Amino acid sequence: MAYLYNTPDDQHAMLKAIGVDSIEALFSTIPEDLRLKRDLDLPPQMGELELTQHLSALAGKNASPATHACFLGGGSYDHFVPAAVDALASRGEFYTSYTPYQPEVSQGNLQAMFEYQTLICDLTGMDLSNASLYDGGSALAEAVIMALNTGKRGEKVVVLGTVHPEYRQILQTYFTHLGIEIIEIPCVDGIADLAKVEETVNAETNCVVVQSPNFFGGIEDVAAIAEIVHKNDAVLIQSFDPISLGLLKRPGDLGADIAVAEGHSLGSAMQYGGPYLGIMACNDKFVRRLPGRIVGQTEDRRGKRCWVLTLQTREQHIRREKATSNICTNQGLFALRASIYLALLGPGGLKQCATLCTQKAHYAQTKLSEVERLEPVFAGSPFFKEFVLRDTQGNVEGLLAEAREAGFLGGVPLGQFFPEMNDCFLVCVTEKRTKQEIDALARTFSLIHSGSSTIHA
Amino acid sequence: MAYLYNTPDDQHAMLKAIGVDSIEALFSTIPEDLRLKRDLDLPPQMGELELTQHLSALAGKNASPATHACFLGGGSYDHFVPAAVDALASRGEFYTSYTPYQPEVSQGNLQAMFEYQTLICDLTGMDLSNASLYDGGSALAEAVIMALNTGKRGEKVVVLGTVHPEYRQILQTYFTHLGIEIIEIPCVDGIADLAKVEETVNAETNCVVVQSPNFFGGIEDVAAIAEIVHKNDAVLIQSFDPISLGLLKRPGDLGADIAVAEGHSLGSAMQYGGPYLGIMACNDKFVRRLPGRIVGQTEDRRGKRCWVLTLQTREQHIRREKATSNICTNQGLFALRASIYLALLGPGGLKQCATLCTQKAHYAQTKLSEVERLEPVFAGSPFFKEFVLRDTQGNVEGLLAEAREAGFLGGVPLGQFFPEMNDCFLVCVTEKRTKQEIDALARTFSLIHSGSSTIHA
Amino acid sequence: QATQLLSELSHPGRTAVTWPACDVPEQPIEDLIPGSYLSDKALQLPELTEGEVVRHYTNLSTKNMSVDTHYYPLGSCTMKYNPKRNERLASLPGIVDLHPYQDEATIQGMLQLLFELQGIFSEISGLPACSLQPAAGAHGELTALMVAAKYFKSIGEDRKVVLAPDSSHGTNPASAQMAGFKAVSIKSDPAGGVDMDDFRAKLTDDIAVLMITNPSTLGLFEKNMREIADAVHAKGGLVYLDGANMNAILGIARPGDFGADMMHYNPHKTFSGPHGGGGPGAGPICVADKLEPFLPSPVVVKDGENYKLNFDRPESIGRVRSFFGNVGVLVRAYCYILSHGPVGLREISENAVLNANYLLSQVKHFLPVPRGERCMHEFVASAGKLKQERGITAMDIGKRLLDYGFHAPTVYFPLTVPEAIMIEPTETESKETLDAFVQTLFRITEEDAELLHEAPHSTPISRPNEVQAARSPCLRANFCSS
Amino acid sequence: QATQLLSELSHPGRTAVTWPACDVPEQPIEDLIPGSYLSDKALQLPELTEGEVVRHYTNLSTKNMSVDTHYYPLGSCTMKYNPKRNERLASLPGIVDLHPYQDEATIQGMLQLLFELQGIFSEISGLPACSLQPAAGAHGELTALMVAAKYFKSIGEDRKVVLAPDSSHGTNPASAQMAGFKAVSIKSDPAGGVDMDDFRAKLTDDIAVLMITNPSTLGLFEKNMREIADAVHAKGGLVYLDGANMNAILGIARPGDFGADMMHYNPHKTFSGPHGGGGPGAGPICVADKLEPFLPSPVVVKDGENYKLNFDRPESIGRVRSFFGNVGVLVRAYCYILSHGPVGLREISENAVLNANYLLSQVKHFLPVPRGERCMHEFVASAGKLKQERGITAMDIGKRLLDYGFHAPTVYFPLTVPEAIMIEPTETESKETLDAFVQTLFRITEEDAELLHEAPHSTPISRPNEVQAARSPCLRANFCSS
Repeated sequence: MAYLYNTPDDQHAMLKAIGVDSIEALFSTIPEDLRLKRDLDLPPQMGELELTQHLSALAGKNASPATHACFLGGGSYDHFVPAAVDALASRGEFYTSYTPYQPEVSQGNLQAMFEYQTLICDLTGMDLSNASLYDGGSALAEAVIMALNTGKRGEKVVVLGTVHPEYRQILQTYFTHLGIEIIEIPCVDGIADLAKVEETVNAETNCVVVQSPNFFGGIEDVAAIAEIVHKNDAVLIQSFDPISLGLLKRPGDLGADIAVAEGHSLGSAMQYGGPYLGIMACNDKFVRRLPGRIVGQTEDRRGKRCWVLTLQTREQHIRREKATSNICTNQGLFALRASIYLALLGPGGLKQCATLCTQKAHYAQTKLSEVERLEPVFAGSPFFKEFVLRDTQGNVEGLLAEAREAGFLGGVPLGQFFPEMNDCFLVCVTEKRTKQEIDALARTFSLIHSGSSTIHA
Repeated sequence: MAYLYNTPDDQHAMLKAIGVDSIEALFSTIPEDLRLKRDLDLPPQMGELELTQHLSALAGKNASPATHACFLGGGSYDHFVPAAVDALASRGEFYTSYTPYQPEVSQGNLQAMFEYQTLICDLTGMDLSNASLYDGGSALAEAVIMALNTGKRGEKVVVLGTVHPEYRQILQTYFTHLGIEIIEIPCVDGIADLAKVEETVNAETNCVVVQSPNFFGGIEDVAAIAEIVHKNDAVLIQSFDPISLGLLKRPGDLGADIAVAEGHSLGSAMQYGGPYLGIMACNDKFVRRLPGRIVGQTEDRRGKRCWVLTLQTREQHIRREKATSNICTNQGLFALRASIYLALLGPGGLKQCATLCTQKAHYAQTKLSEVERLEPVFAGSPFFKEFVLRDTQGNVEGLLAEAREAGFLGGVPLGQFFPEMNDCFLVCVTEKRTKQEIDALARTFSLIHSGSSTIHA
Repeated sequence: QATQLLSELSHPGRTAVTWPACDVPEQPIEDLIPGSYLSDKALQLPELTEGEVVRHYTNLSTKNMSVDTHYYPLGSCTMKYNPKRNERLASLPGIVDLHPYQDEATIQGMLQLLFELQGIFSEISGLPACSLQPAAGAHGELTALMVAAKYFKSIGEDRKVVLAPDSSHGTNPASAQMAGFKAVSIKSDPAGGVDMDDFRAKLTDDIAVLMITNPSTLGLFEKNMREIADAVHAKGGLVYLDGANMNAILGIARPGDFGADMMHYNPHKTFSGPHGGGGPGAGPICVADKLEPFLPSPVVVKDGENYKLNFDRPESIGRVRSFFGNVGVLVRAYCYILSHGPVGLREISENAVLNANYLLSQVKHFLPVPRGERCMHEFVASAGKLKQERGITAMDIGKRLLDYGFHAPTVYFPLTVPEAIMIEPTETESKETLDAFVQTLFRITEEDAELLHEAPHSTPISRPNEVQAARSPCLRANFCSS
Repeated sequence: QATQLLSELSHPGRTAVTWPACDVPEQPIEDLIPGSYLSDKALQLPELTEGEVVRHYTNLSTKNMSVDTHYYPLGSCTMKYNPKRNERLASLPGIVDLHPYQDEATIQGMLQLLFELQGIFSEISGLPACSLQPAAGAHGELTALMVAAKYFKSIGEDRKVVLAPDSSHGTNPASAQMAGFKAVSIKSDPAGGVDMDDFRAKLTDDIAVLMITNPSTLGLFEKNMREIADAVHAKGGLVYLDGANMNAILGIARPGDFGADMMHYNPHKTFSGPHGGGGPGAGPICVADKLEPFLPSPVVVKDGENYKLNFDRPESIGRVRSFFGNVGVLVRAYCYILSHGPVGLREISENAVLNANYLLSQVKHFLPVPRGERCMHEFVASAGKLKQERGITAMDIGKRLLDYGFHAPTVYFPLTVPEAIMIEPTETESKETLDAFVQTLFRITEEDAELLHEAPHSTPISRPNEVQAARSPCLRANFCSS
């Protein structure tokens, strides 16, 4: 009953117009033996007040960055989201409309998507952007598909070991059962070994996947990798952190052919991992192989500039099994959020944000490395906003659990991804973390080490 | 800098167009000796992130109904606000527009206000409503002004002692220094003494102010009072609780000439007391004496139905000192919220809400009265959602402080308003309170009484 | 879509709300409340689904011009940008959901905010005492006049006259009247300032308060401010500053320094409180030390590390509003002020004045600005000549602007300028927008008079018949003669 | 106002964001990151104030039709009302702000919700195992097909063919292709169902999966469903249900009961997830027990009183997405389902089907509905006759509806109906709205053909030149040939 319109009187009138006696009769085309003969076994209906109490109770069972200083990263980041993003993206006209099949009454969404494509191109230094994909991980898989589909002979996919382990898992899932060989270059020092890249990439290589800043926060020498890749006529795919581009060279400047990213940091909350925003930008040559929606500019019959979905012959609803991808929905609302975020920050704001992350992360690395029990790992590599620490006592779990009691989400244990690193954890510092919080975390780790009772941040 | 548009280049271009050298020069009309020669002594600028952290820290120092089960009432109530109210009222077109001086581009606000007036008339059973006043207390003062201005000879204002003590204070502030006599009929039993009313109201009485449900939650015999008032040719002003009208007879049905209310319960949060919504409705005869904005229906030049601000000759911007009131702003946004709330609930929803309040409040009265230390006060009078308890140990402060530690905002101490009632407190039970919470409060009071350590709700 | 009224959309049996089942043992309602008190009629409220309510109000909203959608140079109303962060922060749990009767121990964060805000308002005004209670600017005027009355009573004086310039807001004389004073109007001089002769003539011994809007509604700083204030004080009177135009002088001049003894702020103007289609505002007042004892109760005080509400104020006028005040609006003002800091506040005024002077410099060439070459945060142009020559009125121009996507300026106020067009750009508009506005305004003054009389042409409705509305008032649905 | 692009509105030196000063000791950035890695070009992002951004996007939004503003009977997309409570609840602190790598101890509330939702989806589908990971319906298809591939591999079978009716969503064959299968199309019979002869002909021994949309995109329940499923199973194949049309059969028939081994949900259709101008959706899948080991990792399990993420799934296909999934969408689905309960869910479908049949009964008189007198939650009318007789196309009708304030139905899908007009009213529209829609539709079919070819006439733009857009793609600002 929650949102229904038909009252019993309405139903009666409508049934009469249809010429049947009952709603039941409308389902007569479903064979009797295929029907459910009982009520679903589900919790009973809740009105809004009850539901609110229920969800509030569930939320109350979670700790969150609202209650704990969050030093977690690894692909999902506690960046600040300006209020204007929420205010604008929550307008009903944006979030209760759908794919702009009728451009005449969808110019709001279409223009916003065209602006998104423009912003992503400007941000990445690439020629083209689509109107978004699901998330950073599946966007990377789509990039590989696109590279494989360009017709270059090689079918081997080379992936650096510093790429997000979950992204690498996704590539395995997508491609190994198709018989496509994925060659992972193991990472020893938290950064790509150029000699190994040189050694691995060859004429059979279709594409090379690099992430920079990489999973450990390290900044890869993408330009050098690009040289190796292009020498072998392969495609360079770079997964990047959009916030880092406030400081770092852009994928397009470094020689990437396809650039993909997890874009939720641009104005969307962490939401326990999704929905997020898959960014994909590329060189012009991929224009008719791009997956997902693309918006183009054109004119209406009166010569007025306007925007439409375009190049739809790439897409599944036209081409079916010959489409470049099976993608149908995009992440329009989160592309919108990213656009609003970038429009609010502008070049200066993004640079400052990236700078704050870098400064604070480096301060934190120094500070936390001073804790007796901890030592920095991969200390020689340049990094952006994340770095790895080793618990010399080998009890990452215990250390982080105690820190949690003191009010910190202190880091991501790395043993879950790299068994050999189960004494390590990844620390992330965004612009939201204060010196006070960093100092308090260092103090807390020290206190835990010395066995003193901890104090809450 | 936070929201400014002019860059130094803009400023330069503009100054040049104006023909002055500096912004400083634009202020030359302010005599030098009247200018401030230093910076204001204020906290330094905060960006959005810092400000968010600061406000979150301030909010974190407050307990609230989100963390404590709230049994506080006394004119401000923890009623449920459906999400749709927030979603709609937070649309920029509603909250960043102003008084609809240009009806052609304000039909949204004007129609919404006209609908508000309609809803209030239907709710109260009165002929007319204005488009809102500040709050319940000042609305009551405006009602008295309106009564005094109708030209009836009497100048005495009779106020029942069961009217909200703050509202009575406001009447004192507004009127005593003008030499208008305010006669308060003391309240002994938590309900009006009809004999005393009969005794007090006479030919010199201009108006009588009654509140029902009254400050103690009791339901007054308004119809009987109306008879006395009208027999003396005086005006009956009733202050009411809009939620109660889901069950109780309407002011218009009871004989009120003017009905006023605190309307925040209709879809607005408690906000530590404001902004709230002053509801005022009245009989037709007051039509040209009503304070505040009024919207009327008319037609445009093409014969289309539309709405405008009307009867403006009552108002200060036209009539200056001869206006019916000095009011300029109203509470448009909160009138809008009230309309949305009433439209969502409809007659059935409001009735159910009122019924839940009544059932739960009566259950709570019984349950809490069973606590050894507590006893009901004014137990004989019918009540709506509030009732008074006496702490037989005379330590209301201590009792409530301990309950607070256990997670309850347990009641409003009455000693602050009635020195003779400093062993009493007012308990309010809205539809949001659950049996579990009521039982837990009773258990907590019992535990406090027995000196056991309390448990958190 | 949305021109149907709720009552017309209503359909019996629909509702948007499902309440929980009653979880306490239910009793027949008549056992709880005597039947004679219970309503015997069904309420006539509309019956709608949630989706219908949402669609109705969403569509209604789009029939408004607003700051979020359009340039809105409505003079005297300071239609500046309303920051989204303020809305978010004022809605935080622990802020938006506090009950006004919570124990002080549970609201230290809120009291700290309000205490700091009292101090901030005092610092900006140069007047050391503050009450946050009044619910709106006009309410602040009334409150301050009551304070003045009580003050005079306390020193045994019986003063009855409140002076205010004829260009003042109507609220000034109306508040004076409500507070029991006699409102007397002072003429303006040709330059738009107080006519000093008329002022002196009316400055009698029983002057209680001079109410002055400075900068004035003409957008001018009163050049004789000091002399006027001194004269009032010399007679034993008080000076009240209508703070409607504080947006022009933040950090530049303080009312307390230029002679005011009392003032109110309009946080929805100066400090970006959203205008809400008419409100809510708030009307905090600041006063000189000698008036402090008379301010409404309570005020927030700091006692060691704790913040408290002080009710122990025996000379206070009492209360003018229930509970503490329009806290939600005050929280937004606090956020706005902290978003700027001392330098930023001054920059607000500098840019408000710069924008206004820039507009003035562009507009005066085709729409005379009778009072002065220079202005503060707003100015008043006149269509008097256009009316005389071509029959085009200020109203025509305002209506025609709507067609071009600009909200109209305030027209016909102040009353002292014929065919007044009062333009306040605010600091939160760009030079590009101002230029586009000026071009449009110019274009309109060149347009055909008939076209203008019939304007607007592209709005949801054309000009409404306001005379009919007032003559046969239809003030609720289904109750109109027509 | 809002047709200018951000890049055109940009003005050097403006910004909307002020970050805090760096509170840690600052070092030259080159000391932290080698200069060769640092960008040497200024970013070309637009420079705007907050107010400009707000005005731009607010005005942009009003150029969309949406469920909140208009009736939106877009077939196959289930444009039902998106409850406001879901938005509020999914944004609660403790829900919206959780980091995906928080320790399980800190997210017991979230895991409980997700665990319960897995069970709810299984109960509604009649398929006992659930993965919440896929990010969209098409992603769910792909995931399930990978699960199927791994399943066949585990039993040592090499199957290559995926069958799908020609009326299916394009995602079906595209997903099959991506998962490494060969997509083969089955014809429809004249009544819109699966052509059984063609089906039998194509049901070879190497059938891996039959993908079927039931109710179909024609809005019909496949009358041979049981027979089809049995035949596929007899060949050792699996049946996949495209759950796009689950809105028709909630609590009425369960895919697991009528032969499906796997299915996905579209929560943005069936369970009121907002469509967001194109997304996000989510694509949770449910599968039969034997397929459970192959589902993506992790899944949520309950261990005593605690909820955990189970990664220890050696036969799993692995991951198809980073982190847990589109949790924000799933939370909304959970809220929606709890808002209804078992009876309410069935009522959704009953009313969706009632509304569709009512519309069908009214529309068929002037727009033929080739496939059947009765439908489920949507139906497909045809303008084929109108086109033949008067040259009026489905597109013309759709465009003209925009003029009357209705979003167009889906046109030209499914491909099996000429000049298809696919109408899905959803359950959250009133009879009044349906009646108004029918009247308008009828009126349009009587209108002048020229008028329709030129429609829409009252929208922000007229029909765009889509050919030009595709021929000379201009896909970003300042980079267009034209």
